[in-house]
Amino acid sequence: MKLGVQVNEGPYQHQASDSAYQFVKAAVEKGHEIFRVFFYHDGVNNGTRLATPPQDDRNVANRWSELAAKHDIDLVLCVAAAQRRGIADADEAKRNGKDADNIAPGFRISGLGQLIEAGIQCDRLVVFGD
Amino acid sequence: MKLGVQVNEGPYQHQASDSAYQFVKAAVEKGHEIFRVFFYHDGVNNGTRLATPPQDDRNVANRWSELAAKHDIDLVLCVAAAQRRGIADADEAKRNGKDADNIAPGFRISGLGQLIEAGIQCDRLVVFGD
Amino acid sequence: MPTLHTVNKSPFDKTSLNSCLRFAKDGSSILLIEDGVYAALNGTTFTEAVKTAMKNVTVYALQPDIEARGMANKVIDGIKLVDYAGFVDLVEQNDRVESWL
Amino acid sequence: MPTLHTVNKSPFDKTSLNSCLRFAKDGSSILLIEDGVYAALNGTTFTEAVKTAMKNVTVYALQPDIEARGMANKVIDGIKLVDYAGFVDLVEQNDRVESWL
Amino acid sequence: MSEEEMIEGGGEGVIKKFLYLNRRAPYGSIYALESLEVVLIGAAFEQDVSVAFIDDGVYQLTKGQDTKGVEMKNFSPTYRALEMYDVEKLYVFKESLDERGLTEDDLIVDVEVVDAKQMADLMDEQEVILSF
Amino acid sequence: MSEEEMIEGGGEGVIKKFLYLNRRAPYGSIYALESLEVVLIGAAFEQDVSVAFIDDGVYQLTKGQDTKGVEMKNFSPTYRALEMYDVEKLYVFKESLDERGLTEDDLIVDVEVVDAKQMADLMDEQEVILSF
Repeated sequence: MKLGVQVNEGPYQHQASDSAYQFVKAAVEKGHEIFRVFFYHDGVNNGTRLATPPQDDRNVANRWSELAAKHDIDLVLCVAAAQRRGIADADEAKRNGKDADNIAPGFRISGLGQLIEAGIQCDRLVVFGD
Repeated sequence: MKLGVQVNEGPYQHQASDSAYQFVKAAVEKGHEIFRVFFYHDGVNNGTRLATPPQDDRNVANRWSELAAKHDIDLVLCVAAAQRRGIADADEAKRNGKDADNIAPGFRISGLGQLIEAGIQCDRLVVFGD
Repeated sequence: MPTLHTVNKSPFDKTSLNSCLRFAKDGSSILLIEDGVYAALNGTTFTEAVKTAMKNVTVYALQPDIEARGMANKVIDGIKLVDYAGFVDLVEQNDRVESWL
Repeated sequence: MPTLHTVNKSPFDKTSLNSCLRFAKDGSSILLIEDGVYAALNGTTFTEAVKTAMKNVTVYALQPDIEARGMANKVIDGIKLVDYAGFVDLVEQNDRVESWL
Repeated sequence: MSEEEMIEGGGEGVIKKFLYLNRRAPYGSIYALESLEVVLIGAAFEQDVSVAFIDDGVYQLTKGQDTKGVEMKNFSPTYRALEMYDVEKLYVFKESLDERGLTEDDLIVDVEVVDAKQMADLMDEQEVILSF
Repeated sequence: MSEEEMIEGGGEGVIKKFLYLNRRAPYGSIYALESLEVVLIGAAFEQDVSVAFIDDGVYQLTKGQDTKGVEMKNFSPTYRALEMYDVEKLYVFKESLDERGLTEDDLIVDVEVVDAKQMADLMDEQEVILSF
């Protein structure tokens, strides 16, 4: 089964990103294909490399990056949502005249069309949010 | 009247930060003293300088920075919440081995004690959140 | 020792208005803000509960939030509209603020 | 054409479970996750509504979320517990997923 | 980089039934606005799109919204533009209107008002449901 | 920089009545955990602290929480440590327990179970109310 996942909330504040991560991990372990994880709304806040959570807690952003690296999963941050909330890659930072970027490894920034495409291409789309 | 304000949510996703800003602005215009605005939970996401919201929308982070500059308001991001969510100043970035920081002008990072202190020092503490 | 209670969620979506009404003492004030202003309207399934509460507490609604949502002509008679400056005044006039988030 | 509905909010806090129950067709499945699992418990003011719904729909609850909240011994008889792998299976077995956020 | 520059064809020829499910009021949170942004971008993909408004989602469509006081963008006129994007199937749940003391006359666009069974049928016809 | 390093005296001698108002379930959102963190830090300021649990907040105190499956930190044992920080006034709203089919025996710490009038009185005595 080819799966698309949408994540509407950032790390920690709500469980949505945790649930989505556990779902994606379980799906991969069962041999399903994760076509794309699309981060929308505050979900884009999952894609920062500047977080330093307490040692005794999970590292939500790192965990996504590691899962993506291990299983070649496409993690996409919505460009419009990311611009509103201050998540930028090097290109976006340059384009918008910012002196720094903060995107985490394994994430890329792209348009909402990538969400629609996931809906078209996937057998199922599952939405996680608040 | 000496006022403290707590903001529990980030920009855009919820109206909490907008409401808090309008409240603080109105209080200043009426001649009250804003002792401190304390950003907790996702509220720390108000303190990024990397946001580029659409031209036809308000710029929530900039607006806070400008208000702070104009009226010398103390904007404090909770250090623990900021570490979890990836908001860092130069010191925090260095301490945590990060290659960039993203804090906006006029904000500073400090401990939860600053919230308690606001409760002690202020005539009223008003909480905005989801 | 009056309290200012704020409610910022639609009563159709969350139960925070109900909780606030459970604990708001006679003589206290409730300020409806953000999506909480939907509780201030005529003709809804919450209108009666709010009118009943108004016998014991004073209910205010934030006018900018009412206007943003296009509800200016639907507000229950007796609910007082305030702007952000009026919000600040209410905070000053009461001894504490309790936010029902 | 069965649908898998997911509900992730406590019925005490938000009204999304009610909305889900309004539209879930006979033969569809509801998976309670996150704080939604509080709807899966015995002895609450929502127990009867959930039991009634179970006559027409199959109700599942996510075991890791039940355990996190210390509710393993309170689950209503007939509610099926699944882990994340079971969640994936439910997504596969149904034709679409409708998230009641 | 803007949304428009980023649209790429992703599955030419495939037409799926998409439902956008709106259950939140505008302004108190951004879900309504960002849902509308998906609908507009999604229109370029020429799918079979329906947009449903239930619960507080019906408040998104009310007339007379004036956001000057809250200094936010009033996006309600954009619902009127949906037709130009060939997004024409807007469904509103009657009970949600009734509970809120609203009627079709309070809404800024023409919609189809449906009952619970019709709405449940609509949901059950979909291949993709995006919830906001 | 950690929380502990950042505590400074801020108003020596002043003792105010602080109420921490907990109305949310644990794990579904972070409010419960971050509320507890404030209570612990706040204890160093030696104020007159009360902690109230109403609505879904009562779920924070339930026994038997096991977060291995969700891979989150189980912070419920920390409520037991509050006493060591001289945070001893924990109030639970009886109706909130009743509605959820819970009793005091389900809770991980000793609390005072109060009715609506007692809880309303408690709220009305406070000088600062922090809502989570």
